[in-house]
Amino acid sequence: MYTPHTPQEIEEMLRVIGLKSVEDLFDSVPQEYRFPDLNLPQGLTELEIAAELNEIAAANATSDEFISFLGAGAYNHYIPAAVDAILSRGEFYTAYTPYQPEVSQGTLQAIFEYQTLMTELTGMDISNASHYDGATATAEAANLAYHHFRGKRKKMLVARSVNPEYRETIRTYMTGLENVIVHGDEPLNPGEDQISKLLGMIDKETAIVIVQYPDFFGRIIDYTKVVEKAHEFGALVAFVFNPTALGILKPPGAFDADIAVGDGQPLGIPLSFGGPYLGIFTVKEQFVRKLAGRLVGETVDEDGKRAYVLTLTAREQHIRREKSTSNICTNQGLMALAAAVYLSVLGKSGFKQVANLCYQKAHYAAEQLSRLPGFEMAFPDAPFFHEFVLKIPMSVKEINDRLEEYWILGGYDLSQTYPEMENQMLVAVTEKMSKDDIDDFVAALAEVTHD
Amino acid sequence: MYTPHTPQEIEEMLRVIGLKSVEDLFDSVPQEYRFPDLNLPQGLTELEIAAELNEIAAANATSDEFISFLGAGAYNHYIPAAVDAILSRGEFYTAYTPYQPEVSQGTLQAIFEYQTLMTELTGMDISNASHYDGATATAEAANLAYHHFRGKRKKMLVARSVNPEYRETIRTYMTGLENVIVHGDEPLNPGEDQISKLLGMIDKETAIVIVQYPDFFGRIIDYTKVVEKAHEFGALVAFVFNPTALGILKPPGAFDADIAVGDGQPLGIPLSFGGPYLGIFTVKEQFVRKLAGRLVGETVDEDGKRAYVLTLTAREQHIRREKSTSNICTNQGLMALAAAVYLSVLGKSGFKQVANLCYQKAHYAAEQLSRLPGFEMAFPDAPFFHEFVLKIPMSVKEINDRLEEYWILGGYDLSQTYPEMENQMLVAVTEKMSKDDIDDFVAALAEVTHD
Amino acid sequence: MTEKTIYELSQPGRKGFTFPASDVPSSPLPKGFEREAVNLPELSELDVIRHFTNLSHLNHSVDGGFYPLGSCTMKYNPKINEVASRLPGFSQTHPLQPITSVQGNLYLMYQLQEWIQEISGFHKVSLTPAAGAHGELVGALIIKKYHEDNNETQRVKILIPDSAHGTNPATSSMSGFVVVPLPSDERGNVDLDALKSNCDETLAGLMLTNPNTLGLFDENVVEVIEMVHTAGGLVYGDGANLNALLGILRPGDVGFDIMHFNLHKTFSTPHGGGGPGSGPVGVSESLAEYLPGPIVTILDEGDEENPPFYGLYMPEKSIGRMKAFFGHFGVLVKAFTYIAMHGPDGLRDIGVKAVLNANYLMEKVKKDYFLPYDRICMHEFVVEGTWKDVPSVHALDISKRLIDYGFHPPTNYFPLIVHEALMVEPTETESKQTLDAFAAAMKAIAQEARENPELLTKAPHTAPIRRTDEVKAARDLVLCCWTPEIL
Amino acid sequence: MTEKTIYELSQPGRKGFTFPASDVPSSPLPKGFEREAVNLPELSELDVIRHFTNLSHLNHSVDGGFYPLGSCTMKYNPKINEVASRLPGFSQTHPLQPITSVQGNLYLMYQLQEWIQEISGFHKVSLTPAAGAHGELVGALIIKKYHEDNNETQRVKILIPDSAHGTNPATSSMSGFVVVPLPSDERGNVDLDALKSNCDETLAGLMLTNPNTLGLFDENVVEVIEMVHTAGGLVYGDGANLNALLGILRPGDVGFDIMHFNLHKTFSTPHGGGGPGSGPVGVSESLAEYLPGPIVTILDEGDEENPPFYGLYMPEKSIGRMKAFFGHFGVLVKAFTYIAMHGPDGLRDIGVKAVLNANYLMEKVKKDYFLPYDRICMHEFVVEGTWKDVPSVHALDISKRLIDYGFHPPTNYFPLIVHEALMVEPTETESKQTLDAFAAAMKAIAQEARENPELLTKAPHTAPIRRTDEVKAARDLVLCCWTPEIL
Repeated sequence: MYTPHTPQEIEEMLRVIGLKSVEDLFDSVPQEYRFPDLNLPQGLTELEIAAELNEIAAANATSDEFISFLGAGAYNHYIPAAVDAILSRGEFYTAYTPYQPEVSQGTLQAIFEYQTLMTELTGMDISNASHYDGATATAEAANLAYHHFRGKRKKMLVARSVNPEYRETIRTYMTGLENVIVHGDEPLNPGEDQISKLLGMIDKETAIVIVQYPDFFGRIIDYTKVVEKAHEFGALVAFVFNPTALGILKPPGAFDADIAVGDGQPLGIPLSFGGPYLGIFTVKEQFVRKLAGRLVGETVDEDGKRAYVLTLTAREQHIRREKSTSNICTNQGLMALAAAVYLSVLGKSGFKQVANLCYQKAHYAAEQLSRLPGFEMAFPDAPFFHEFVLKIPMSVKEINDRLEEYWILGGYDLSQTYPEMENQMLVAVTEKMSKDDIDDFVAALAEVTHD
Repeated sequence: MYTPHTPQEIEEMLRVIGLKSVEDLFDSVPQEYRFPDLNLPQGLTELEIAAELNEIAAANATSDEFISFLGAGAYNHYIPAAVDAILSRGEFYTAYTPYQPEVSQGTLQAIFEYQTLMTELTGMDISNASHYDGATATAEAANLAYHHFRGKRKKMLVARSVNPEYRETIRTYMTGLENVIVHGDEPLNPGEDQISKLLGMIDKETAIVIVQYPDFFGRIIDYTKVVEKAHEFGALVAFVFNPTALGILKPPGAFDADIAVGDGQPLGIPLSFGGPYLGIFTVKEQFVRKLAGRLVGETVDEDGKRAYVLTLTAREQHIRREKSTSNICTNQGLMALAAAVYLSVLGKSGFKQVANLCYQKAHYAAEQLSRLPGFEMAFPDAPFFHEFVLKIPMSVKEINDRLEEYWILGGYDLSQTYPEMENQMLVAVTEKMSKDDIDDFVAALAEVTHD
Repeated sequence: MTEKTIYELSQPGRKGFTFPASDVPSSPLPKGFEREAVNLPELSELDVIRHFTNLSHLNHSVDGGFYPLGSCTMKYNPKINEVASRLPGFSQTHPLQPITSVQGNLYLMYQLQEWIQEISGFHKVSLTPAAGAHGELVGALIIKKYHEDNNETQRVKILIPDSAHGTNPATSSMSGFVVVPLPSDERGNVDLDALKSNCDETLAGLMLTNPNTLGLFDENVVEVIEMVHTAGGLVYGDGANLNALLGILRPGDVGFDIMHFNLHKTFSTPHGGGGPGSGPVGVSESLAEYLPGPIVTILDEGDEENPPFYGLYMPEKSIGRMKAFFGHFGVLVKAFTYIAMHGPDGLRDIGVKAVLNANYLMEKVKKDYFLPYDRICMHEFVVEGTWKDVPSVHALDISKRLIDYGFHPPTNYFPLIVHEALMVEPTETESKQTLDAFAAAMKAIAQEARENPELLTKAPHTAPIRRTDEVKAARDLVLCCWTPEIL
Repeated sequence: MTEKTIYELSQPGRKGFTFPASDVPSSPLPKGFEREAVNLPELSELDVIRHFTNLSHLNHSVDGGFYPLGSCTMKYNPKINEVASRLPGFSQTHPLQPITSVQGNLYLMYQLQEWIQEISGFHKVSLTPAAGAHGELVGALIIKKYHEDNNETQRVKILIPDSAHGTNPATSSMSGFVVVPLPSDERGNVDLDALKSNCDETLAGLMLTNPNTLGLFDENVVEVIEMVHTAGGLVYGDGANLNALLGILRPGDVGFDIMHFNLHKTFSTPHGGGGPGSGPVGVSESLAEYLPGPIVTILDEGDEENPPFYGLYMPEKSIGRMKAFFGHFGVLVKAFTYIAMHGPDGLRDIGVKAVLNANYLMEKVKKDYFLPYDRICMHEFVVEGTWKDVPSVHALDISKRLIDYGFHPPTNYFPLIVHEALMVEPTETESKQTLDAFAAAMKAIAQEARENPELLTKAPHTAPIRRTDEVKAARDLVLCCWTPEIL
């Protein structure tokens, strides 16, 4: 299909090698297993696969056809056309990790700019060149804390209001480390408060406290006391943040967070059924030699001209091998580029505007929805960003099934991951939604719950 | 929207110019007409226009959703993904006519290659850098003939089987020239044959004979005698060709045509509701100084390195001004690039294959359709390429209206442009259609005519 | 840096693309029409992509740098335009589909017609012309047909100022007119005396570029048009320079009868390395029925529940078809997008900033280059590209030296009425920083011309190639990968 | 050639993008959480496009030229892949939509699971890992959990040949294992004696790269796996070099227990300048329930009228989630497209041609460069990048000089067991002409090394920059556009 060899060329090449047939190239492969018959459909031409892909894709419902109130870690934002215009340039997407700086300045400078943008966004000192996604970045934060304390502090405290899939990922990552305990995220007792609970658990065994901001329920919580107490006990604090929210909210750096991680998907990356997304990983300066993943640094070339290189590579696994603290060896290069282009296009004013629009529209939606009979806000006193929890008069699944007739994808069913939250829907609203869309949602909910 | 000026910059710029306000820049514009209020909707943001465009586009039925048997000058071929990957490169589409060869070698070499591909395709000696579309290329052929005879031969013979819109375009172009008569394309009398009719009309007043190959009805006609007789009387002959057909058919050059023109849309250019397409214009060597439009030639730079330039520019309107024979000053650059990439990707074997598939599937369709009760081939003895005329038992409009329920766009209603061809449908079949699609069409026609 | 041609890269037997095998019974090919496979190159997809990617790197482009090519309006082409025209709902529609199935397309075209009418002040617009020159031809043919219909076939004379675009004379003669050039006066306006002496019963019309190719707005435009009208002639406006007038002046308001619009200049559709353009034409009410078609119209106004129903018509006295189908629809989609995003305020902002940029740059450049018409310009300006004290240096040398500074050269040697002309059009999308950098380069070059003129006369030094032998190109005519022996 | 940074290009007050004004009543922002606008650059869309377009020109890429970076499988990325993943039906789906509304996505993932299982010979595949190293981590954690479930917690030792990929040791220690390196024998195979001596009750497993990083197929692979299994260990296969085995050998057939697959190498999804990758993991039947999830399964087989109904499940003893959601879906779409287009014959063709190209190139290069393991290689080979008679020249100098010839350098200094290693992987999509040109450059460089070593040691001469000061980069740590003062 994409092999260019003509029969004549194959002959010539075999003659140079000194073999009679291409089969002879594989003499070292055990004969009984050599050249298996693969039970796969015969290859399709481009015309055929294009038609088939169209058919498969058409079997999905999309956020362009439906009004979608799903968030819970992935958000339906508008992506300026300029972003994909850059991402679809072969010079970027068909290059590899910039090992050779002389012919990789494009990628290197773009990532350097990404790092700068991330530090500005988060108020942190240092950003790496990115991780796989928000969940793995969060797990790497726990990993960093483990190694920071040379394995001596085994307790990782995680708030229950951290994205459940992130918490699962932390647990998976921690299984490789000896006797690490991940907790703090058990269901709250009636009347118990998350912050108080965490405060009560922080001690000198605690390596890190991980909180989310805004939290998984969309709430904007002041973690000042958590940070203070953690630091008092020498523990680290990681914020899991939503990058759009930082357009209008005080950043993790301002809370004196040690680590701030998040998923960069809202920064110009399509929903794409969950990936590829972008793991943002930023730290205070003191952890620069401890964070995993690539770092791009500025230097000069032999003529003294400004140039960029991968730096502090001595931390990485191909040099340190078994002594390195993480095995990550790529970053999420193209996605980091997407975020850099997105933030550059929106700029200072555009980014503030999108954050504010999300906030305003979500608040309008909350206001309208909570007026419906049988509906109420689960956390009526908590400030929130662009997502909020709605208590509804029947199961979320049932409501969502009915909403499909209205070309609406309802919010996330919290009972899937929080058994204690039956009949509670996590509703996300972005700048893509108009007042009419929200009003339609309200009207549809009124209808389906009235029946 | 896309103006980068900050208020401060505007101040600084005005100060340099020595004006107080931007309004002062327009003092030479008559005051009573200056700064009109435009009654237009307020500007939309990118987010809004993107949504609106999606809505507008959704109000159309597309050849992806429907099986379409429309051709008649525009064809639904598969376009390899590689074509748009190249066309969407800013270096190509945001450049202009390559006036400065030192910084335009990309465009220049691509057009040079396009010219080469067109001469190979047509069997002609010379191709220009392209015209607007097939219709204007055909009109420029008549224009060339007029000037070739220094205006002394006024008769332009055009076969009725040339695309009706092309014939109209020729007539429009010829209104600027003194006393030119365009004819030959009147309806045929019963029993009259197009070739014989043309042969009877060629005389020493004839500047050019224009025929189509395959003709508008899809027929493959041997124009040998027309060419012979025309040349006998010193007249020129132009072939209007379909480029896909030349993948398997003897080219215009082999018929000793003087000019071969056609629309390059089938070569990797989307249907796009009729444009932009590509006017292919090729000639025998002797007309090289007479053809309109750009030409790219090979030369060397000061270091002796191969280089490409626009050449024979002395023919063009910006130098010859009123003495030039055409006012065309651009070519259809990006579309010529599309054709060059398309033919390069398909290559020798792929292009033959697509032509053959069109031919085979059209013949299968004709075979099946003509078996339907009340249906018959209008020209049962004529060989055809990928389009054919079907006589049907009711009006084409009526049938096509009913076919929409089957997600089928029926063939072209010939009565729209050939009043003598009531109840005759021009059916086009391309490689994109499967046997199943054709069978569905046959079955649908059987149903709708059975009712 | 020399890139092989696709034929030099070709290898016999290599296949880059395959179609599905035929799924229908085989039919024999027609006898007597057989041909060998066309001699196309044999390449892999990688060969093709690498070849054209590398070729693309040899181009200067707006996406890569400043492109101050006078009269070409090389403004930024917003990326949303590209998304717009590629929406399958647009790109996958056949031009002969039943109009019921393409109401989206027709709505878009109708709106665009209405908007261009409103922006330009003309009564009716046809979107069919394929490019500016094509629109010009429409204009000239309308003038011709109009006079014929009025039995004034003696009107054979078209006046064209010496500051007009180069296509105007060619268009006129293509339409069977006699061309009479009009001189400019010392302010760059049409010389009124010369005009007056040509206002007789043989006058068919005037083709006026305003702002003209000096970048100057004709201060007597109302009077000029009045004179032509009084003499029974029509005034054609060359819309190539419309960018300067957006929201500033509607040409229809001051009496122009006909005008074409370059969507690829004014309305940001990309130039594509020389096309596709798009050149809709607007006319005054009395000429509306002469327009080429088809034109989109409302067949049924609709009501509160139903949108209007759109269709196509051919004007009654139409000069006829100018091409197949309905114009460059894909280009129209981009222009629609651009106008919709700008609205009235955004459009005026374009005009204002285009003129601001030109005047700012002119002010800086004129310190080192002679500006023959020193007054406020519109969207572009023209300076002389030579100095008396350095006679060996020409406009072309300055242009080529600009390439070394990373800029595309201005238009050279046009308009003809300026000695060694350099015609600079910055457009509104360029920033002050870019203009400053260009002005600094121009200043540096002026100094280099005195200190080391070879830097200019041998330039460019850093481009993919050096200057080309254009005489050889025209003499040894090699127009395809192999020169046919007959040449 | 130095391109300013986006912050250097920024101008206070410039706006490149605007959102619609709010259409809802205003709510006050929460007290105590206010911030100033983030200090982002202020640029026009043109600024941004021009900046990143110009940056792109500073990159070498597969689309621009040969990229023989060993072990990275820089093959051509078909353009249809890019179209595929951008179809709105894929790109606009939210991962938490009801499964009824994403049956297309689930079908595609299910097929891809099945196909990778069939291609590799493993029983069950999970698509969730985000990259090769991420898949490796999955493998190591599965080994750990498997032994724990069998109450064999004393199995703490992972054997890693010295010809393995660099990530393997890091992965093992991240998973809490003790790493024991295994030497290679003189043919580049795993040293069987060394292996045997480590086959004890503390053995958790072996991480075997086969073909290894010398590009050699381990001739004793069946015996090696047998020995590990007998000792109670599991064998992890590093799938980074799977390209050489497509249609040639199914690793599952020879007894590998676990393997990850780099879709961005073997299955042509682009590398993206360092990601996103995708690293699905396959396992043998006994390990199927340890896989990370979610995994796609058929919930209802369907019948003649109804297609199967797909859903997601978490394996019973799963090591857990490795990331949010279901893997790099957009990348999976590309791999699906690629496999569907190739079928069994096309896949074998990839393996055959990858190996043919490597051997052909090795044969040509070894005339001038010492080849330490001189036997038929698989998809890549490793030569020494130095000569005794020119001690001043190192592998790095040869690499940098190749840049002047238009080629990306091979992998340098890896594997560690070859002195001054140059690791060359041509991939199957490169033509003989390209291999010949590369071999000619290598030959020319070998000659230059003798005649004018400075050409090498000072290389590159034609790249956008010269060699960089990496010591300064690490010492003066500047990791963002301005160095925080605290550093």
